[in-house]
Amino acid sequence: MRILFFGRLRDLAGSSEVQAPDTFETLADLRRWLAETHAGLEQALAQRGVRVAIDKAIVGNGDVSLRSAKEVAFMPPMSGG
Amino acid sequence: MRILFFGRLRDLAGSSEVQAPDTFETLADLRRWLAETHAGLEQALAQRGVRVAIDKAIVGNGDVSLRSAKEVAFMPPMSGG
Amino acid sequence: MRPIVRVSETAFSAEDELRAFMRGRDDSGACASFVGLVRGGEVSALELQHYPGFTEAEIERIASEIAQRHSINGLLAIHRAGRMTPGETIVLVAALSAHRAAAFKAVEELMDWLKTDAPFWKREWRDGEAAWIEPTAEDYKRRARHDTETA
Amino acid sequence: MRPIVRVSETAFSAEDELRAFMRGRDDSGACASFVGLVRGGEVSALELQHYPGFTEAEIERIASEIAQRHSINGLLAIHRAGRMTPGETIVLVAALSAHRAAAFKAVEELMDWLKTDAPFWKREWRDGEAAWIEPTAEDYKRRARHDTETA
Repeated sequence: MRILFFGRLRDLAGSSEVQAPDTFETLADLRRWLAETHAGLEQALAQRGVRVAIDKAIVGNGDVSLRSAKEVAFMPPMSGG
Repeated sequence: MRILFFGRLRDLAGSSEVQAPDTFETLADLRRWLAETHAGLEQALAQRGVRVAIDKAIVGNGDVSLRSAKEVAFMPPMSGG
Repeated sequence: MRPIVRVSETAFSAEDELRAFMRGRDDSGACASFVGLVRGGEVSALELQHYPGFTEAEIERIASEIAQRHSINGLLAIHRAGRMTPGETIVLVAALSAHRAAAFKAVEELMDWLKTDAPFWKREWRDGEAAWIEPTAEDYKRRARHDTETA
Repeated sequence: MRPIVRVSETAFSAEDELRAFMRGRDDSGACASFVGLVRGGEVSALELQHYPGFTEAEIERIASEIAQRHSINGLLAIHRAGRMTPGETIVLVAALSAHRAAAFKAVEELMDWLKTDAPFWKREWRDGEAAWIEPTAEDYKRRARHDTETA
């Protein structure tokens, strides 16, 4: 599964995209894995205003299934153009 | 002195420009001369909304001196662009 | 800032004019513009008469007022005269400013004035018949809303 | 009417795009447009990140709503991404309509949305220091005024 980062999160992750195992059941599982593999990203991902899109569709605040997800994007507040 | 016509007045005058004698003292004199030389123009020139410019400056409703005037323009209501 | 004003008896390219107008203007982040085209349909042709010298001076006078009112860094108005057919460009207005709201306002106000009060005399051909046109009631209403000074 | 939306990683010519957009469109007498340029001064460069596929889809969704609301016959939005320096074009928005008021409204509303809520992440360089940018309070106020639906 592709994990994408934008803006400040990209700087913290150290890259625009990482490859994650396809075995995570839920978004919470993925967050735990990211916290382990990318120091400093855990807090930033939990900040107010960070939105998540699964396969290019924005998802809500609660935990969400990642079954059959191919792409998860973490987006800090959008700045506009 | 050059006399210029625009829009509907140009059609009625039969041309965009006529040459008038330089001897008229006032606008009223010019209007009388135009009425004699251009049948059908007298009424049209007196219609509401027709404005007059002397040497490219709009003049009021009353009679006006034509001394040293080089160009008199008769303008029907402007249509905009 | 002196507005750039031109009345053109021949066709002009709105895009070429816009390119020249914006070149090197990185003092202004915003360029709003408007292009008017002769619409197709019932009207087969239109003719605009202008009063050379007088028409340009009147447009420049109003454009200067508008530019000052809205802190505009550059204001361009090119208007066609003569006979035009559908698809031809009648008018281009463009405004440069630091802020887009000001640029939009300037273009809209100058367009409203041009469409109702600019010294042009317009004739349209429909079904081979020519008729002189006067401003519409809607045009006057828009003008009143902007409270634009007029000649 | 489906809006034309593009995010370009490289420089584009607003005038060439506008020319192509207006060609043959004598169904619409009015074309309002806006060009945003990178301003010179304190900012030496800016970078816009976008999310390919997602960003275009979001712009197209909002553009479609706006086009429908204002009876727009054609709506164009081209936005730069990547690194830009002063004088470069960031954005072009253009709207074709039978009436100029509708065309102006559509361009203004789409610009307001693009400047505040479009999925871009912006970084500016001042004095060699880069900083991420968020929307200004003024941007949010303008948006509220138009009552534009947002994502």
